[in-house]
Amino acid sequence: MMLFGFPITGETVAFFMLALIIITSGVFLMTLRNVMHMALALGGVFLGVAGIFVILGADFVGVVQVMIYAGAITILMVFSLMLTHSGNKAEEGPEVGAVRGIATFVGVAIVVGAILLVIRHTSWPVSPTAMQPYHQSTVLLIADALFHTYTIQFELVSAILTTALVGAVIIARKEEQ
Amino acid sequence: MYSNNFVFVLIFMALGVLLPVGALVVLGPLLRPNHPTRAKTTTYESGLEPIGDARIRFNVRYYLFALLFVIFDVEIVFLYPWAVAYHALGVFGFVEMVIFIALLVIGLVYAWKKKVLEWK
Amino acid sequence: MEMNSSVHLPTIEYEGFTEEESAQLRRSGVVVNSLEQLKGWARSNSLWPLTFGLACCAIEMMGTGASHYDLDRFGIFFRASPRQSDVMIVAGTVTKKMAPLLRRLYDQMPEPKWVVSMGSCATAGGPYVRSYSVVKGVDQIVPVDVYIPGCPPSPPALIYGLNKLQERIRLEAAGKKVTG
Amino acid sequence: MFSWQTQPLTGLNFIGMVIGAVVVLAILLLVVMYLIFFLRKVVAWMQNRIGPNRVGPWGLFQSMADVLKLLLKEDIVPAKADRALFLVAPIIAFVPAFTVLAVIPYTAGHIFTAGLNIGVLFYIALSSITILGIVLGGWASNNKYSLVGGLRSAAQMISYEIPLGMSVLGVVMLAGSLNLTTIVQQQATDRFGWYIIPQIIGFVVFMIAAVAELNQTPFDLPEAESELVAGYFTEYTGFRFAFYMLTEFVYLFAISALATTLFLGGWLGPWLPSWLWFAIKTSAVIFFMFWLRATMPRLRVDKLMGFAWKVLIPVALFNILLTGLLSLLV
Amino acid sequence: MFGILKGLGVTFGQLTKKKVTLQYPEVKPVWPERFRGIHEFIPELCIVCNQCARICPTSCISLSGSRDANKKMRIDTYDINFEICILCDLCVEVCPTEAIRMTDQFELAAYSREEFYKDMHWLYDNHKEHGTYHALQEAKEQAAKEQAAKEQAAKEAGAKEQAGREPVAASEAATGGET
Amino acid sequence: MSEEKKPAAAPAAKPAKAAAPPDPRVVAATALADEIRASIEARHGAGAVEETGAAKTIPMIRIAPDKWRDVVTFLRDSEDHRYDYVELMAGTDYKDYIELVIYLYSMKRDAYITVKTRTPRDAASLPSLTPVFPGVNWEEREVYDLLGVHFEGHPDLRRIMMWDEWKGYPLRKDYSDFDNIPTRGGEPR
Amino acid sequence: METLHSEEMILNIGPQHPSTHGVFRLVVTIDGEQIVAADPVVGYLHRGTEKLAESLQYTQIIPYTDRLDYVAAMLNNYALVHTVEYAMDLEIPERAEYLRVIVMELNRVASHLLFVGAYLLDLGAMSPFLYVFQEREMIVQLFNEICGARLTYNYMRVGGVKWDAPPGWLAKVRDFLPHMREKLKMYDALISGNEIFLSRVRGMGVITQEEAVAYSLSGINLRSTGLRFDLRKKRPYGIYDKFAFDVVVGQNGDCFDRYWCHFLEMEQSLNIVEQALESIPDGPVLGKVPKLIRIPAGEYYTSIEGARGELGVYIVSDGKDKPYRMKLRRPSFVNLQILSKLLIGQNMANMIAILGAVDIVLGEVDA
Amino acid sequence: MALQPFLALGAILFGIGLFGALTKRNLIIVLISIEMMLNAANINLVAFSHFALKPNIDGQVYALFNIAIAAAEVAVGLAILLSFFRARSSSDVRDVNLMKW
Repeated sequence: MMLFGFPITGETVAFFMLALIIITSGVFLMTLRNVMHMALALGGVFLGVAGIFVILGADFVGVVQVMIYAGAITILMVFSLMLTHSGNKAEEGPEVGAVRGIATFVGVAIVVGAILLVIRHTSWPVSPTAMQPYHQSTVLLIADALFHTYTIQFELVSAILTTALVGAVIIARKEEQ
Repeated sequence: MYSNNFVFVLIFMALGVLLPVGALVVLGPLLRPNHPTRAKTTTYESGLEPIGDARIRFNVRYYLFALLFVIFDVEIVFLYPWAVAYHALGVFGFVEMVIFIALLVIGLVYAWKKKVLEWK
Repeated sequence: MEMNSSVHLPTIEYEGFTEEESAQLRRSGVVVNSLEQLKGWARSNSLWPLTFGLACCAIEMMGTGASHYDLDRFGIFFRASPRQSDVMIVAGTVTKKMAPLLRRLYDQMPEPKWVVSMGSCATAGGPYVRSYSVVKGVDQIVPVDVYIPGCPPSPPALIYGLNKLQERIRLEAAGKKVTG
Repeated sequence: MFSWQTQPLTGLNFIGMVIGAVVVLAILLLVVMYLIFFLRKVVAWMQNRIGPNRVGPWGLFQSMADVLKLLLKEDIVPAKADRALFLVAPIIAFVPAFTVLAVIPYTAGHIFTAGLNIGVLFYIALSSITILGIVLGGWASNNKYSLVGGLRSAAQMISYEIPLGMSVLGVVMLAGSLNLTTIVQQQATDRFGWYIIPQIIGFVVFMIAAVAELNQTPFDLPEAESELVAGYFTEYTGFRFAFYMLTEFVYLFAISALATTLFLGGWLGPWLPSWLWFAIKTSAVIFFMFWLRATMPRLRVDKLMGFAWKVLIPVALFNILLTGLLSLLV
Repeated sequence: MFGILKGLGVTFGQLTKKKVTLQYPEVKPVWPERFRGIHEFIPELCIVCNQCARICPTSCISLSGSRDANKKMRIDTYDINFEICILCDLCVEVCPTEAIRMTDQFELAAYSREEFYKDMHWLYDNHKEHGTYHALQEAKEQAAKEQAAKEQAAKEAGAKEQAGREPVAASEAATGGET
Repeated sequence: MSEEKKPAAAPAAKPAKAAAPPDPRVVAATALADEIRASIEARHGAGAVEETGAAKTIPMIRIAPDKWRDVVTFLRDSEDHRYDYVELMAGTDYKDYIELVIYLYSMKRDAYITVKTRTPRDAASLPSLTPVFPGVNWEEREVYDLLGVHFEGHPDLRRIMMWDEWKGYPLRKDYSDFDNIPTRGGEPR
Repeated sequence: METLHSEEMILNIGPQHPSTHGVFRLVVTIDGEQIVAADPVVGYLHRGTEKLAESLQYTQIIPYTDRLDYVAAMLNNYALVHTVEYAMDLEIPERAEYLRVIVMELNRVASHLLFVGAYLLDLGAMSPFLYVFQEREMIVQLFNEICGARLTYNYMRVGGVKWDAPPGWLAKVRDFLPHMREKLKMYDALISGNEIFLSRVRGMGVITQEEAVAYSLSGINLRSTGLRFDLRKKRPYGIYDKFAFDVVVGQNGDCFDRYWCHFLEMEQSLNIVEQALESIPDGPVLGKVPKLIRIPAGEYYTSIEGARGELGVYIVSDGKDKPYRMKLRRPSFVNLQILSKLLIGQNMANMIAILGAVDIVLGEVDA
Repeated sequence: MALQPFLALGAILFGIGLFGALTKRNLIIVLISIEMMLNAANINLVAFSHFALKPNIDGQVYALFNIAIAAAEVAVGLAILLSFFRARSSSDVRDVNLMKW
C-alpha cells in the first residue's frame, strides 16, 4: 500500500494529515475575513508545523514551536488584533483588488511550482529515504551544540532578545509620555 | 520504540477532541432542549441591554505583558537544554548562562523602571 | 431517586422539546420513560439558582445557603450568571422598574428552567400590595413553579419550597401533570 | 517495568494503546469529576457545613447529577457572539488540558502514559494553548464581563507561565532530564531525597505560579464573581460551560500531579503500592489548593501582575543561579 | 505572610469542628414558643370584633359573622390570604380572645397562588395539627380555668378552702395581648 | 424622662420638663430662630425670612424661595452659624404648596436648626442646594421624582426612584397610581 | 489621536450582580480597566414605603420599617417609635428601654457581621461569609425567641416593646457575649492580618473629613474619617447615656478603616449589651399608651444611630392616627452618593472594594 | 518517508506566506504571513538536519535560533505597528507610506 508514492507507515499518515492541517489552515488564513478566525487558523498552522518537527525527530524543537509560536506568538497576535481592532468593524475590509490578487496568486504559484519541480528533480546529497533513527536526547545534543559550538550565537540571541524587549517597550510605551 | 510516546500523545489528543465533540455535537442535540428565542440569545449584562459593543479596543497594557511573555518564553526555551546538560557543561556553561540571564534581567529591569510592570 | 413509578405514562410533554421530538420519544416507550426520569433525577438534584437577591428575602436566602441550613446538601449552589443557572429564586419585592430586567434574566436562562417565588412580596406584592411601584406577583412576569409564603420565609420554609420544586421536577419527568 | 515505548508499533499494540489511553482517561475523568465533589466537601467542612449529602450515599452521585444536568441543559449561543469561535473555544481550551495528562507517570511498574524526553516542557508548552481557548472564548462571547475576564485570564496566565517554567529548571538541573519518569527515578537516589528539599524555593514559586495558572483563589480574578460575574465563561451554558469547568479541574489535577512528580517524589514511597502513593501526594497538593480557596480573599489585579514579574521571576532566576552554584560547589 | 498563615490555620481548625448544619427535612427545626408561623384559628373563641382585620397592614384577613340564637356573634367565614400575609403578628396581638394565634407551621409552599387562600376550616385544622405549643398552653389554661371555675363554684357553695392557686400569669406573657 | 435629652438641639433648649403650654423648650427655640432670622436679614434683606418658629423643640426658619440657596449658603459659611451638615431634606405636599425642609446641624457648635421654604404646587421650582451641599444631590432628585419640585442648578436632575417614562409624582396627595396602570413600564436605560 | 487610548466601555454592574448587595446598579465607564465615570442607579427596590405610611396607623407602619434596612430591623423599629414617642412626649418603662438597647445593639452586631462577611465575599473570600452567618444565626435565634421572627421583628411598640424577654433569654444573651467575643478574635485572625486583604483595602477609597461632612455622610463612613460623631453620644437618645462605650473612629477614612470600625463597633456594642444586662430592672415593658396612637399636629424629626448611620424619621402630623407625611432619612441612601466620587480613577477591581465598604442595604436606599 | 515531501510542504507553506504578505492589507496579517514563511524555512532546516548523512543537530539548533529571532521580530514588529496604529488609527498596510509618524 502506498500513499502518494510512499509506503503507509505511521509517519506517512501523520505527515499527510499534518500537511493537510497546515495547508488548510494556511488557506483559511488567507481567505477568512474575520481577524480572530485568522488567529485561530494561525494556531492551526503553527501546531501542524510542530507536528512536522516531531515527525522529523526534533521533539524539542517541536515543543518549542508549540510553546513559542502556538502559545506565545499567537496570543501576542490575538492581543494586537484585539488592540487594533476597532469596535463593530468585525470584518476586514476588502483586500487588494481582484486583479492584483490573482496576479500575485499566479506569480506565487509559479514560484512555488518551480521550487517544487526543483525539489523533485534534485538529487539531494543526503540519505533521501533512510530516516535517521529517533534520537532520544535531542535536548542534550542541542545543549551541547548551543553551549559549545554556537556560544557566540547563543549570547547574541540573548542580546537580540533584550534589544527587542527594550525597543518594543520604548515604542509601545510612547503613549504614556 | 520511542516514537510510541508520540502516538500515545496523539491518542490522548484525539480523545480530547472526541470527548467534547461527541458530547456537544452527537450526544447533546439528542438530549437537550433547543429553543433559541430572540430574548434568550441577547447578551447578558446584569439584566440590562448592553450599552455599546463589548469588542472594544482595550488597554495596551495587556499587549505589553504578552510582549514580555514572548521574550521570556524564548529565554526559558534556551534555559531548558542548559539545565538538562548542566552537569556536562560545567563552569563554562554556568558562566554562559549567567551572561545570558544577566542580559535578560537588564531587559526586565528596564521594563520595570519604565513602569511596564505596573498595572494602573 | 424516584425511578420506580413504572406505570405507563400517557404523554410526555416535556418543556424544551419540540412536538416531533416528544412524539418520537413517546414512541420509543419504556426507554424514554426511564430516560425522562433519569433526566428528572439529574435536574432535580442539581438545581443551581441564580444569585439574585431583591430584598429582605435575599438575606434569608443567603442564610439558607450558609452553614446552618446549607443548601449545598441538596446540590444547590448559587451561580452568578443566568446562563449557568437552572432556577431563579425571586427573593424579594419585584418593583415595576425591576420587572423588565427580571424578565430578561429569566429569558437568558437556558431551558429547562424554573422559578421560585420566595416570600409574599414576590408572590403577590405582600406588604406592598397597595404600593404604586410594586408588581403584584412575579407570576405576571415569569411563570412561577413554586410559591413560598412568609415575609420572609424562614430558611426551612425555603428548603421546603425547594424540595417541593425538586418533587415537581421529578413528577413532571415521570409524566405526571403537576397542577399549578 | 512495562511500557509501551519498549513495544514495536504494530496494529495490535496500537489498539492496546488506545484501550490503555481510554481506560486511563476514563479513570482520570472520574477522578476529576470527584475533584469537584471533593472541593465542595472540603470547603463545606472548613465552613462548618456538611456539603452535598443527598444525592446517592454521602452525596457521592452529586457530581454525576451535575454533569448529567449540564449535558441536558440547553446550549445557548448569544446572537451577538461570534458563533464559530464561541463553539470552538471551549474545545481549544479543553484538548490541551486533556493531552497534558499523557506525560505524567502515575505508577512505577507500568508506564501506560507517554514517557516523553521533553515531558516537562511538553506540559508547559501545551498549557499555553489553553490560554488561547480562554481568550478567544471571552472575545467570542461579545460580553463585557467575558472579554475583560478572558483578557485578565490570559494576562495572568502568561505572566505566571514564566515563573512556572523557571521554577521547574532547578529540578531539571538536579535530575539532568526533562523526562518525568527519569525525574522521579532520580529522586529515589538523590542524596537530598525528594526535590522539595533542595528545591524548596523552586517548589514555593511553582506552587504560587500553579495556583495562579489555575485561576484559583487567591488568583481567581478572571472569574471574580464579585466583579465579572463568571469571567470568560459568563455566556457559556450547559456542556460548553462544563468543558471550561472541566478544563479548570483537569488542570488542577494535572498541575498537582506535576508538582507531585517534580518535587514530591512522584510514586516513590514505602509499603504502599506506587499508584496509591501518587494518589496520596496528589490529593495532598489538591487539598492544599482547596484550602487556599477556602481561606483567601482575592488579590488585586495590579498586585497580581506585579507579583509575577517583580517577585516570582527574580526569585525563580535566583533559584536557578543558586542551584547552579551549589551543584558546582557541592 | 504571617497573616495568611494565621488565616490558613483558622480555616484548617474548622475542618474537624462539629458541623453546625441542621438537617432540616429529616430533622424538624425546633422553633421557639413565640415563633410566628402560619396562623391557627379557633372559631369558638372568635367574637367577630373585626380588630384583626382592621389592624392588618396588608388587609389580608377577611371575615364575616352573624348573630346566633343567643344573640352572640358567631364567626361564619374567616379567610387569610397568605399571599400577602406578612406574619407580623399584629392580628394576634389585638385579638381579645386569642382566637387567632400563631403556630410553628411553616411548610406552606405550593405550586399555585390559589392554595394560599386559607379559610377557617383549614386554619382550624392547622390549629389541631400544628398548634402543639398553643394546644398545650390551651390545655394548661383550660385546666387553670377549670380550677378557677371549681374554686368559684366551691366559693359559691360557701365551702371556704385555702387551696393554693396555679400561677396562671406566668404563661400569659407568651401571647402578650396588651394595649 | 428620656425625651428631654432627645432633642439635644440648641443648648438653650434644655430647660426643665415641659408641663404646661407654652413649652419653654419651644419658646427658647423660637427665640433662637428669631436671633438667626435677625442675622440673616442683616445680610440678605428683610424679605429673606418669611416665618420663624419651632418644630417641636428645634428652631425653625422659613425662607423665601428665591433666597433659598443664598441663605443656606450663608448659614453654612457664616462664622456665627456654621451649619455645615445636612441631616435631612424632606418635601411635603400641603395641597396648596409644597414645602421643602432641611435639618441643618453644626458640627462646630453642636446646634441644630430647621430651614424651610415653600414653592407653589403647579410650577414647583426651587434653587438647588447641591452646589452648596453635595450631599443633597440625591435627596433633591428624590424630591423631584416623588413630588415634582424642579431644582434649578441641579447638576443631574433625573428621576431617581422611578424611571424616566414614569408619569406623576407619587408623594403628592392627589396622586393616583391609576396613571401608571401597566405593570411593565418602559425599561429604564 | 496621539495616544493609543483604549476605547471607553460602558459597563453595567448590577442590578443582578453578585457584588451589588441587592438590586443596585452602577453604570461605570471604563477606559482600559480604569473607571472614568460612575453613575449609581437606584430605585430598583423602590416600594413606596413613605406613601404607604400615609395610609397606615403608626402601629401598622412598624412592620414596614422592618423591611427598610432589613439587616438591622430592630433599629428601624426603634427609629419610628422613637419619633412617635418624642412627638407624644411619652414615658417609656425602664425595662422596655433596656430591652430595646439590648436588641438594638445585638442587631447592630448582626448587621456589622453581615457587612464583614459580605465585604469579604466581595473581595473573594468565601469562608468568612459563612462563618459570620453562624454567629448571625445565633443572634437571629435570640430574636426569634424574643419576638418570634428571624428578620422582620416588629418588636418595638410605641411606648415600649411588644414582649418581655422570655424566661432564660437574658441569660442566653449573657452566654452569647463571650462566645461572640471569642469569634471576633477568630475573625480577626482570619481576616484582619491577611496581607492580601490589607493590600486591597488599605488606602482605597479615601474620604476626607471635609468631604464626609459635605456629603452628609453618617455612621461609620463618617467616623472612619476620624470624626467622632455618634448620635448615641452626641445626642443620647433612650438610655444610651447610662452606658460607657467608646465611639470608634478611623484615621484615614479608607476602606480598611471602614472595615475596621465595623469590627471595633461590634465589640463596643457587646459592651453595651453587657452593661445593659447587668443593670436591667424589672417592671412592665409597655407604658401607658392610648389604644389609638395620635400625634399632635406638627412636624417632628428625630434620628438615631442606625447600623449604617443616622437613621431618622420625619413625621408631619395633622393630629390624626396616621401620619400626614412620613419621610425616612435613610443613611445608606445618603452615604451612597459619595460613591461616584470615590470611584473615579480607580480600577475595576478596586471598585468592588470601595462599593462594598460603603455598606449599603438596598431596602434602605430605595425605601 | 523521504526528504522531498517535507521540502515540498515547506515550499507550499512559504508560498502561502508569500501570497499573504503580498496581498494582505492588515499589517498584523502581513506579519503573520511572514511568520509562516519563517516556519517554512524551519521545516526545511529541521528536515535537512534529520535526513543528513550523518546524525546532525545543527539544523535544529538553527531552527531554534530562527524561532528566537522570529519572536523578537514579532515583538518589535507589533510594537512598531502599535505605534503606527496610535498615529493613524489604522493597521492598513496602505497607510504605511512614509516612515515618519
